[in-house]
Amino acid sequence: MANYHSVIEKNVSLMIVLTLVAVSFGGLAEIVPLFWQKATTEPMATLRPYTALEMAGRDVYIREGCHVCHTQMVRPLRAETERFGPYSVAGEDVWEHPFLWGSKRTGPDLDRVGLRPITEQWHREHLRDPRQVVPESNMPAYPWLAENTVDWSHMERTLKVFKNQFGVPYTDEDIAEQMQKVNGEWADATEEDAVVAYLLSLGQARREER
Amino acid sequence: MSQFWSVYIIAIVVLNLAGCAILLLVNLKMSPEEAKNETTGHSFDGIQERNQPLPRWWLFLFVGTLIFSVIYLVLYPGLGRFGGLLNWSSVTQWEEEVALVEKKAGPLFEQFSKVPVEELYQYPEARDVGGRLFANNCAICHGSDARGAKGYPNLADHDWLYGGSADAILTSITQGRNGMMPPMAAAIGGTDEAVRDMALYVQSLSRPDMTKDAQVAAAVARAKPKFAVCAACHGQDATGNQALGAPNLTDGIWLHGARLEDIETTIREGRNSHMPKHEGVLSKQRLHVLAAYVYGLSQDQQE
Amino acid sequence: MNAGRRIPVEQSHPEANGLYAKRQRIQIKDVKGHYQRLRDASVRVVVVLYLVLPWLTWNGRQAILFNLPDRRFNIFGITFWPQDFLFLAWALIISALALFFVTVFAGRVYCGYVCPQTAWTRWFMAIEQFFEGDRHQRIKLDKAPLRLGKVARRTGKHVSWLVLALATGLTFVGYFSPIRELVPDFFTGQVGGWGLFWIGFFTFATYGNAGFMREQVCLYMCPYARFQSVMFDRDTLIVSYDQARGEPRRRGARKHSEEPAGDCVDCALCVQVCPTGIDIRDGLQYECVTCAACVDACDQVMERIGRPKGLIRYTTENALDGRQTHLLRPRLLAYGAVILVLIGLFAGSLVTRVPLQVDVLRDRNQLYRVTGSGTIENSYRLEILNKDQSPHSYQLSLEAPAGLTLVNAPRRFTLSAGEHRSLPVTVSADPYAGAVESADIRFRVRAVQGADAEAPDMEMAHESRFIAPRS
Amino acid sequence: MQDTAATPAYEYKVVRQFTVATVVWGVVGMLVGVWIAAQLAWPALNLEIPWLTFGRLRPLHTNAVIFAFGGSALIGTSLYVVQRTCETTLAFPRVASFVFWGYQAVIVLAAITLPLGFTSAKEYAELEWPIDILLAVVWVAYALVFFVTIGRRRTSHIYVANWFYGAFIIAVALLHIVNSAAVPISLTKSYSAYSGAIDAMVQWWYGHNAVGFFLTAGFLGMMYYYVPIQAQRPIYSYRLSIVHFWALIAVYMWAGPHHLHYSSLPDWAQSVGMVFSLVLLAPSWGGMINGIMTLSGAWHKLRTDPIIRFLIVALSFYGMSTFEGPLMSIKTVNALSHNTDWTIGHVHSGALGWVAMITMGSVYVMVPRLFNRQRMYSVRWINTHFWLSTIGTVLYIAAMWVSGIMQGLMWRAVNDDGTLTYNFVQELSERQPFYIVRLIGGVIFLAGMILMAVNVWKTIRGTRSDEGELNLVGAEA
Repeated sequence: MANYHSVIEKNVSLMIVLTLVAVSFGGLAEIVPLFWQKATTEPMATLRPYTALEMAGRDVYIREGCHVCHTQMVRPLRAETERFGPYSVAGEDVWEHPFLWGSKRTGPDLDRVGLRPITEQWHREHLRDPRQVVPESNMPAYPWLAENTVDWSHMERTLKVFKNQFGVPYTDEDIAEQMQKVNGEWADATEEDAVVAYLLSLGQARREER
Repeated sequence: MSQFWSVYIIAIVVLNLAGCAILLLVNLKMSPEEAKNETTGHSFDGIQERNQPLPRWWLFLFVGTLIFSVIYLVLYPGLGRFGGLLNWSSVTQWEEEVALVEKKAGPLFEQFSKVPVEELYQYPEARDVGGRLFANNCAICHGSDARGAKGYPNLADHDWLYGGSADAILTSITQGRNGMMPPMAAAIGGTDEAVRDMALYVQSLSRPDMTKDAQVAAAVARAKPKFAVCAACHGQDATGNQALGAPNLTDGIWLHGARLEDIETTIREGRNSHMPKHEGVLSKQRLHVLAAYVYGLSQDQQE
Repeated sequence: MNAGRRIPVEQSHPEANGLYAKRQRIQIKDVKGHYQRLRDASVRVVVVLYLVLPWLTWNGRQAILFNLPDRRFNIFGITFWPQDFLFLAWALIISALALFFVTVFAGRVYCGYVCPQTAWTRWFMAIEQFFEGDRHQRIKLDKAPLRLGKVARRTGKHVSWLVLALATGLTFVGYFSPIRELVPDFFTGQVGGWGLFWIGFFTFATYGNAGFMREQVCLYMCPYARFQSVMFDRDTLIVSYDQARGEPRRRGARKHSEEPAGDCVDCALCVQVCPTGIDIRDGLQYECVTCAACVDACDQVMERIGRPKGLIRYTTENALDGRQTHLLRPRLLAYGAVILVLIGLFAGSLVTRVPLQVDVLRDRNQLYRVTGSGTIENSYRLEILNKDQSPHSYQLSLEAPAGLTLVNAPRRFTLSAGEHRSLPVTVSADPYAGAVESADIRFRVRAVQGADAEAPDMEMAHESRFIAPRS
Repeated sequence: MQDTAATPAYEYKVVRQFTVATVVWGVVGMLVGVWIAAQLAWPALNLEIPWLTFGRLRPLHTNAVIFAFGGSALIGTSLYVVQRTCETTLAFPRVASFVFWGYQAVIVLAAITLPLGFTSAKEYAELEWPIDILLAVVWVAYALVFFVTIGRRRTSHIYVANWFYGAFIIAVALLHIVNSAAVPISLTKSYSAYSGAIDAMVQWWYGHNAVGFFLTAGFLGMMYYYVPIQAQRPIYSYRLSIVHFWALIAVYMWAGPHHLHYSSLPDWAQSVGMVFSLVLLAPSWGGMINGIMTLSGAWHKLRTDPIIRFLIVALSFYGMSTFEGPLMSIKTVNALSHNTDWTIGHVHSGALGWVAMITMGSVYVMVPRLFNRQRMYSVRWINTHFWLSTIGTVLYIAAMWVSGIMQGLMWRAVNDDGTLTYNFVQELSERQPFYIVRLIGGVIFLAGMILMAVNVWKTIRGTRSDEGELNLVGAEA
C-alpha cells in the first residue's frame, strides 16, 4: 500500500497539487453555493440602508473593536429571544460588509439594541463612563468619542462603493442627500453622535415584530 | 435552493466522506514484504520510521464517526435541499422550545386568569410573576419601581392618563396608547410671550400661590381666555380627559417636566407619547397578570 | 547516507501484518499480596461509594443531586448555584495540585489504585474470573471450541458485566435526576428519551471500557497518564526492578550451578500479572500504572526460594543507583504547603459562605428622575436569592450619605428555600434639604427573626451608585 | 564514520533570526494578553487611552501570539527541518532573508496599526489591505524557498514533517487570499468584499483553519521532527502518518460552520460543519498517537529531560483540545458553550498547552544546535519553565472552563413562568473572580516565557562549545 504513496512522497509537485485538491473541498461545498442562495443574498423587505451618520458610527464601532465583546447574532434559542429580541435572520445582513456577528459575549448582544427603549442620553452617558450607569460593567470608557468629530473625508466614496460594488440600493439622489447632510447638519457631529445613531439603528428591520 | 446546487453540495460532501473511507480501505492491506521490515528504510536527518500497525480502536473510532455522519445527514438537514427525515430546523426547534415553556407555565397562568384583575394583585404568587413580567417588559421605560421618568408616566400613583380601572390598564397594555398633543403656539397667538403666558397659567393651576406675584398674575390674566382652545381636550376646568389621555393639569404631576421651560416646550412643540401595544408580544394570560400587578401598584399605596 | 547518525531502532512488532493491529488480549494472572489487598480495598470503596452516594438523603432530599434543569447542585447541606462555580474551579485546581503532589511522591498510584478505569476493570475481571476461572483456564477457554459449557460461561460473564454496567449507568444518571424516582421509572418503562439515551450511553461505555478497552484507554487515550509521567524525578517512588540484584536472570535452582546468577529466576510471573502486559524488568515504561501486581508476584517467588523480598519494589532511581533518596524534598514540601493553604482557604470560604445572594441593578433608561415635587429619585432592582435549604426572613437597609433615603421598599420579606425575588426599590433625595450629589451607596440585606425561630447570622451587601443631576 | 559529503552546509542564519524572533514575540504577545486579561477584571486599566483599550489590544494579542510568535516559530523551524530532513541546503538564501524581514515588517506594522484602530473586523485577519498584500508576497516567497528546497532534496522521499509544513503553507495562502478580499476606501480602510452570512462563512472557514493549518498542521510538522530527534526514537508508524495526514487536511477545511451554529447561516451548512468536525477527531488523534508512541521508547528520560516533558505535555494538551473541539461542535453543547469563556478556555488549552509548549520544547532543542552550544545555559531553568507553563495553563483553563459553564447556565436559566432568572449584568458580575484566576495563570505562564528568553539570551552569549552541533541537550543539570 505504501507503494502508491511513495510516488507522491517522491514528487513535490504532485504533493502540492494533491494537497491543494484535498483542502479545496470544504470551501467549494460550504461557501460557493451561498452566493446563489436566496436565504443569504435576498434582503429583508423591511431593511433600509444606513444613513451616512450611521455608517460613520459603524466605522467607529469597528475601529474600537466593539464586536470583540459584543455579538450581533441572536440565536433561535428561547432564552436568547427572551433576553434580546427576535432571532437574527440572514436577510437582515445582506448589506453588511463586513459582518459583525462577533464570537464572544463579554457584553450583551447588540443586534436588537435599537429596539429597546433606551434613551440616546443613556447611551451617551454609558459610552463616556459605563460604570456611572452600570456599576458592574467591565466595559472600557470611551470619553474621546464625544470629543472627536467624525472624519467625513471618505464618506462619499464609501457610500458609492456600497451602492456600486455591493449593490446596496442607494440612489444617486440618496447619496447626494446624505452628503448634503454630511456637509450641513452633521458636519460637526461627534463620533459619539455617530455611534449612538448606529446603535439605535440596530434591529430596526424587525421593529414590527416587537 | 436549486436542484443544481443541491446536487453539487451532496456530491462534494459524499465525495469527501467516501474519500476518508477509501483512504482507510486502501490502507487495510500491507504486503508481507513490508510487514517484515522493521522500518520503512528511510532516514531523514537520522530519523527512521517504523511501520507499526494502527490501533484497532482508532480505526473503530474513525469508522464510527463516519457512520455517525451518514446517520446524522439522513436525519438532519445537510445534504443540499434534503431536509432530513426528522424535518428538523433551528427555527422549528425554537418554536418547540417556546411551546414547551408555554406548556409548563400554562397551568400557573390558567389559574391566574380565572381571578379578576382587581383581586389577583393580592396573590403574592401572581404579584411575583407580574413583577418579573413588569421588570422584563415595562421597567425599561417606567422604571423598575414603576415610578416613571420624564415622558413615561408614573404607574404607582393615582394619576392616570387613560384611567386606573382594571379594564383601562389592561387596554393600555394590550392595545398601547398614542398620546398626541399638537403644537399649540399658533393657536394661542404664536408669539413667545403668548407661549410663556400660557405656560405660567398652566403652572399656576396647581400652584395657586404663584399668582401673588403681580407679573405672573398679569400673565395668567392674559392667557386665561386663550385656554379655551386647550379646554377642548383638557376640559374647561383643566382636569383632563381620560378618554383622550389628556392629562389633568391641576394635580401637580408633570409627565414632560414641571419646569417652566418644559411646559413652554410642550405648548410650543406639542408632545407625542407612544406606549407600544403588547398584544402578540405577551400572551393574553400574561397581560392579565401584568395588568393585575400594575393595578396593585397604586392599590398598595392606599393601604 | 551516514549510518552512524541514525536514531537506533529497538522495538519491533513482529505480529504486524495487517495495517490495523488487532489488540493482543492480555489475560492477567490473579495474584494475592500486600498491594493487591490494598488495591482491592480501594477499588471496592470507589465503586461502592459511587453506587451508594446518590441513595443517601439529607434533610429529606437527595444528598447529592446535580439538578441541571433547575441549575441547583445539592451536596449534603449546601446547595450550589451557578454563581458558586468558583468553588468548582477551586476544587479543580486543588485536585490538579494534589495529583502533582501524589505523583511526585509516588508516581502513578492514582492510576493503579483509584482511577475509575482501573476500579471498574478490576471488578469486571473478578466477574470474569468467577465465570471463566483463572488465567490458565481462561486461555484454554479462549481456544476451546464453542460448546455449551463455553457458551454458558461466556453468557454468564457478559450478563453479569451488563448488570454491573447498567447499575453504573443508572447511578450516573441518578446523580442528575432523583434516583429514587429514576430507578422505579426505569424498570416500569417510564424514563424519557434523553434519560434512556444517557443510561444507555453510560452502560455501554462502562461495558466497553471495563470489559474490552481496559488498558488501551490508559495506553492511548488518557491524557492524565502523560501528565503524571512528566512529574517523575529521581526521587519519585516507582515500581522498579532491581537490576543490580536480579541480573543475570536465570531459570532453575541456584546452588548447583557455577554460572553467575542474580536473584531473578525468570519465572515471568511479573509479566503474567501485569494489567498492561509489560515486562517491568525492561525499566520505566509509559504503560506502567504502578499497580504493584508484579511486586506482589515477585515477593511470593522470592519468599518461596528463600531470598529477601523486594527484587521488584517501590523505589526511587536514586536508591537503585545507590544514591541517597530524598523523599521529603523541597519541591514536594512546597506542593504540600500550597495544597494545604488552598484547602484551608477553600474550607474556610465554604464555611463562611453566605447562602444569600444580593445583586443590585440600576435602572437603564434614565439616570435619575425629578419628581413633580422636586425630589431626585433613582430606581434599582434588587435581585435577592435565598440559596439556603430553608426559608428565611430578611430585612433591607440602605447605607448612604445623609439625605438619601430608601422609599418604596418592603422593610422585611420572606423567601422560601431557593426562592428568588426581584425587589424594585427607589432611593430619594430632597434637594431642598441640602445639595444632592452623586454618591456610592450600599444596600444591605440581613436575615432576621421570622421564618426561623432565631435569626441566623447571615447578611450580604451590594454596592451601587446614586446619580444626581449635574449642577 | 564522518563523511563530510553527508553533512551539507546548512543555511542557519535565517533560522537563527526566526528563532530569536519567536522568543521575543512570545514575550510581547503574552504580555499583551496578560494586560488585557487584567483589563477584563479591572476595567479602569483601559486607562481611557484609545490605543490601550481592550477592543483594540485583543486583536493585537491574538495576532502577536498566533502570527508573530507561532508564525516565526513555524517559519523558522520549517526552514531548519526542511534542510535537515532533505539533507540539502536552503534554496535562495536571499529570498529567505526577504521572508524574514518581510514577515517582521508585517508584524511591526500590525503592532502599529491595530492599536490605532485600523482593522477589517475579521477575527485573526484584522490587518488592513496593504499589509495583507505584503503578507501575501512574503508568503509566496516563503513557499518558493520551502518547496524548491524540497525539490533539491538528497533523500529520495519527502519526510512527513514536510508534508505538514507544506500543507500549512498552501492552505494558509489559500485562506488568506480568499478571506482578505476587500474593497479599499483609503490606505487604512476597506470593506470586506463579502456580505453578511457569506462573509461570516468565509471568515470562519478562514478562522477555523487558521487553527487547523496554522496551529495544528504546522505544529504537527514541528512535532514530527523535534519529538523523534529529542527522544532519539524512530517515528512510531509511517502508515499512520499517511492516513492521518490526508484525512486531517481534507476534513479540517469543513469545520468552519461550527463557529456559526444557530446563527443565520443556512441549517444545511451548519450541519455539514458539525459532522466534519466530529469526523476530525480520529485524524487529529492520529498525530497524538504517533507522537506519544514515538516518545514511549524514551520514557525513562522523563525523569531527567525537561524538554521531553514539554513535548509530552504538549501532545497531551493537543489530545485534550482535539477531543474538546469536536465535543463543542455538537450543536447541543455549542448552544451552551458558544459566546462564553469556555471557548476562550478551549482555545488556550490549545494555544498554551499545545502550540506554546511544543514550540518551547523545539526551541530548547534547536537553540544550542543553531548557535553551536553544547546545551542551554541552564537546564534547571528549563525545568522551572516547564512547571511555570504547566501550572499557568492549569489555572487558566480551569478558570475559563468553569466560568464558561456558569455563563451558559445563567444565561439560559428561566423561572417557572418562563421569564429569565438572571439579568446579563448579574452574570457579568459573577465572572470577576474567574478573570482574576485567569490573570494569575497568565502571569505565571508569562514568567516562564521570560525565563526562557533569558535562558536563550545567555546561551547565545555564552562560550562556544568545541563539540559542534551534534551535541544533544545535556540531560544532567
